[in-house]
Amino acid sequence: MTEKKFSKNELMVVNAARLLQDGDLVFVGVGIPNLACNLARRTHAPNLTMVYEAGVIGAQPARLPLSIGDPTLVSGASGVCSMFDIFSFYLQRGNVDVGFLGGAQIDRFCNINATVIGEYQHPKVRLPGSGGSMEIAAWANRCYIMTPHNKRRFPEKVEFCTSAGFLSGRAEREKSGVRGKGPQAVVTDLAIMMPDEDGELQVTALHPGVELEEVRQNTGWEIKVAPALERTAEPTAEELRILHEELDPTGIYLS
Amino acid sequence: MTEKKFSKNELMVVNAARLLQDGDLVFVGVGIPNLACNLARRTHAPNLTMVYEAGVIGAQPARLPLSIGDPTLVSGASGVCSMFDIFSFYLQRGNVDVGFLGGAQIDRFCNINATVIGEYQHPKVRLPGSGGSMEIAAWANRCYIMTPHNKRRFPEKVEFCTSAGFLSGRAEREKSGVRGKGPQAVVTDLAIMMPDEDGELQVTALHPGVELEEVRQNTGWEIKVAPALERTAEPTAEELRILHEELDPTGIYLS
Amino acid sequence: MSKVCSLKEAVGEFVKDGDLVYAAGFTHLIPFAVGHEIIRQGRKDLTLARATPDLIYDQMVAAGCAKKVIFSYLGNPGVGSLRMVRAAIESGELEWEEYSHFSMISRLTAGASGLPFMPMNLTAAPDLEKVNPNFKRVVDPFSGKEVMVVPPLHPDVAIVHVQRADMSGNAHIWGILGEQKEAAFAAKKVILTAEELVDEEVIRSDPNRTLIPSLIVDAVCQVPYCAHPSYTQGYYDRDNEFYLKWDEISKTKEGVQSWLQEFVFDVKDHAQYWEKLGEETHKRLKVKPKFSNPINYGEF
Amino acid sequence: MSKVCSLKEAVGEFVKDGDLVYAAGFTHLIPFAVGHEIIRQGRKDLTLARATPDLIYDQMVAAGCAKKVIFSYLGNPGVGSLRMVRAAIESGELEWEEYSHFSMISRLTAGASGLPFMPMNLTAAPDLEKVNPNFKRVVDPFSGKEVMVVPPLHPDVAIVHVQRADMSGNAHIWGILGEQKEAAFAAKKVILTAEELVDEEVIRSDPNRTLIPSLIVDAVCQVPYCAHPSYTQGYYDRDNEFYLKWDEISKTKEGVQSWLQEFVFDVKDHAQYWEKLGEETHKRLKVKPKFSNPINYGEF
Repeated sequence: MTEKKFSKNELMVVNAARLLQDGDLVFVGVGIPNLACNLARRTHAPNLTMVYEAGVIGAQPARLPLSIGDPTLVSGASGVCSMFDIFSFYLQRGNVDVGFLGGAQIDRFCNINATVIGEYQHPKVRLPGSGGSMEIAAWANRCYIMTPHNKRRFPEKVEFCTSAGFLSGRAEREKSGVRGKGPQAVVTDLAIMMPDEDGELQVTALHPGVELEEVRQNTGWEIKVAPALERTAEPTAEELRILHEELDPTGIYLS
Repeated sequence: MTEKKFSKNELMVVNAARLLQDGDLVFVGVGIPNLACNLARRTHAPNLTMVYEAGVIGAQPARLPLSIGDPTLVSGASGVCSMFDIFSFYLQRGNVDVGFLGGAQIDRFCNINATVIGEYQHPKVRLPGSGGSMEIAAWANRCYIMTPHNKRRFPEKVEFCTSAGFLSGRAEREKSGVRGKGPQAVVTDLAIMMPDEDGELQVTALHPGVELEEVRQNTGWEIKVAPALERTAEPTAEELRILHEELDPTGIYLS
Repeated sequence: MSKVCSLKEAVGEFVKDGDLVYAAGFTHLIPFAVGHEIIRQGRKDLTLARATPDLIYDQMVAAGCAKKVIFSYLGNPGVGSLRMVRAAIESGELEWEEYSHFSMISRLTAGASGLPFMPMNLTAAPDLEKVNPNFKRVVDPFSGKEVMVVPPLHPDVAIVHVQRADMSGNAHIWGILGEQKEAAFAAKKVILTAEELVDEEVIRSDPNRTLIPSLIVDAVCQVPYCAHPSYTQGYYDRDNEFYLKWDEISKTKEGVQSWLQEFVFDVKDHAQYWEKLGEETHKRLKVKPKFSNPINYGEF
Repeated sequence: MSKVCSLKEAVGEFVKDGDLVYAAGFTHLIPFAVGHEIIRQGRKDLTLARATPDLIYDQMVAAGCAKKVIFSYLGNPGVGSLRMVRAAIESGELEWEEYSHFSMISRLTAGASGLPFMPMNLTAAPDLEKVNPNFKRVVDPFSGKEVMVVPPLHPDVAIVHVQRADMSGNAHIWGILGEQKEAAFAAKKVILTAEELVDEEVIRSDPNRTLIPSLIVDAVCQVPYCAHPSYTQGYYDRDNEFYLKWDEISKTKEGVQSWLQEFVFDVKDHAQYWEKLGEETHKRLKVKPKFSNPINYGEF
């Protein structure tokens, strides 16, 4: 593996942030998705609104939130509602532009397993489970997945489908009638992968200093490569300054 | 018609109040049901809780409320919730002990018409309609009906069943599976009528100075009479004092 | 992002002939000023939905704005009949679609939730279900028993009056909440009127009080006394005298027409309408303040 | 009518072996003190339901109170795995029933509403529906399309922690509301714990803030710092250090047992537990006040 100038999380956060649009309403979790949203708000997307599954709307965290229900999300927020309301009036109604997803396994068609390794009734590894991801993956207009890149995380097919990507292909998801357009990109520490017209992931961009071969070695199937393979721009000094000085000064997520 | 010592509304309010129990949670409308509840609270039922369909819980009106959403119901109340919550979490859930009902027509089996006189699509008289009464009649544990007594109001069968009494008889209501026990009594300015084991109304008590014949003449069918026909106690001086001095000093409902 | 504009602009841009309009507010916060502006702008063929049409729709129907009403209680609250709507229905000039309060609110809740229907338990009352095909039955797969279901209601525009809002449309509402939130989330467009426009910091000082988020708001208009003759909790009282007076005015079409001429067509906006009501009325509807105990959110 | 009693009395009277318990609170207001009292009183065979079992159920499972868990996210929020529950599931010692957040909350909402089911739109995720028979399908009679439905959840007892309540159980809650209201209305019994018991007038000064009505409350217990290591908005901060520390403690059963011995069995109540945490922790979790702008209800 070649020597890297940037940390895995720096690359994931910066590149995920760049995928967010000004004005997006983002259903966000804590950790690196939260960093990506706050970075986007401080750079190209000042009108991005952060919504948390705990029922917080328009959070303006004064410190780095350490849990999905951190009190800093509430003080100074523009609104707070019940969990039922956030899932029904916001997410199910179609008011959420972007959802962030993660999981132990992401497969060739962006399906996610966050539930179990091994047999469901006799799990080898019992994972946390869906939380809100089953609904987010189905009903948010766009979804992004952030995850470190290795074979274990990218099997050809997930052992348990906790939240729907494109199932066996884009046609099957469309047939299902769910309102959301599904995963738009998977941002890893090596590359950005996007679903093609069939919903199958293909490498569309490599991060600085990453070779395609490295991505192939760390993906559990014969990964497709986009005809015009791009290279992501290096994190800028300003992006890194905001991350390290403003958003995560103690290096909780970026150390 | 014999000379009366008490007004129609005095008789209805006082006798309805006496039917309420301490601790009852009452789903109450404005007008004379509101007076009956407040009279009961000031006499034998200090722990009676008043809930209004507008979403007000534990109202302590400082003045006589003149509409179902009067601001005096809110200031000093113990709680306010949405209309959806009051109908689902309180009424449909089974948390309401008593509901008050009224209407243009009440029939032999306590079914109520508050919707239309004549054909529904080409109404002779278009009445206000259900409001909350369709649900109150079905889901409150007990219901009471207050209405002036005359033939027009008491037909043998309602032209439109806005809210369910006992339908064609108690058996049919029970078969329907609705949770509430239905109407318990009809309090008029002449008498109190209660459903028998078949759900058919029978006169159980006459107000002071009222003859049975008068009730018969003012009821649209051959009204049954309870084996032990009683006579209601006269409104007491204290009941009348509370009504006229505390609850309706300007005589809006009791003039 | 500011969505502030005049009520005239908001109605001009967001209320079209033929729209399904839901003017929210159960007795409380009824946006009369918006109804009057819609009348002034001469909108036609509207479908007017409200649990309680109240005087606002009686006036709009009398002014010829409506082809249909959707309601669950058709009365002059605390007074009696809603004469104009009633007469139009009895004479066959006006279409109507009828619900009970809970089934009406359930339609909004389904709409606000993005659901194809909301279930409610059976009520054993047979006739409303017979005359309105929007009541259907579904079998509960767990118990095998039937429930009633109603479809979502998605107004083209919802009109919501609030005590205070910021320029982007985040709104605090207190007192009776009625169906304000459900109507706003169910609708395609939302016109928000507010007694006061406040700094965003006032809203953010109490996020639990925010019932309507800017996300779903299209226009924000500052309209003091917007709800008269209805009321705004803490700001002015309900004008019960007017509700009684309307019962007299609306006994004849002429009475209503001359009232509309004087109080709607001959005034340029709601400020002038309020002025016209006069000192005595202003004094009569004034409210002594009574404040809530503040709460501590903590500096997190 | 006062329902005030000690937490010991409340748990003694309202939590029975074999009960389905729902300790409400999504990250916020988690009633740890009640979990600890249940452990001290040695309850057995409980079914523990929570969207996020969190450390409170990790501790109760480790203490042997549970035969089953019902959940929608089985993690140590912001840290990682919930080791005790996870180990008990992997070893086959603990039964479980699993949902997504929205289907879990929908079960409570159906229970709170007296409905036989709540509908939710399809999610296209096939597997959870396959392993949990409480997900069923119903055809929408309006569109002919399918929706998913879940049955009501009716806990034997719901435990709800709040900022302030009066002696009869009317409670004000602010900050994250989670599923507090739905859990309380869905349950057969409700134990309410409050940071502060306040005069009824404080509650009545802001009725819109009342999330839980006395009507459904069976016991009211004043338990300051009840939610530690979770938090209470405006009263004390979340003890994130402890959430991290628990990840270490719970690496071994012995670690957990000795923690339980020291912080649950060897203390007589939550006051002693809080005292035992020590000055440094108290100082670290202290919160600077930040008050809401009061609102005017008006003297009506």
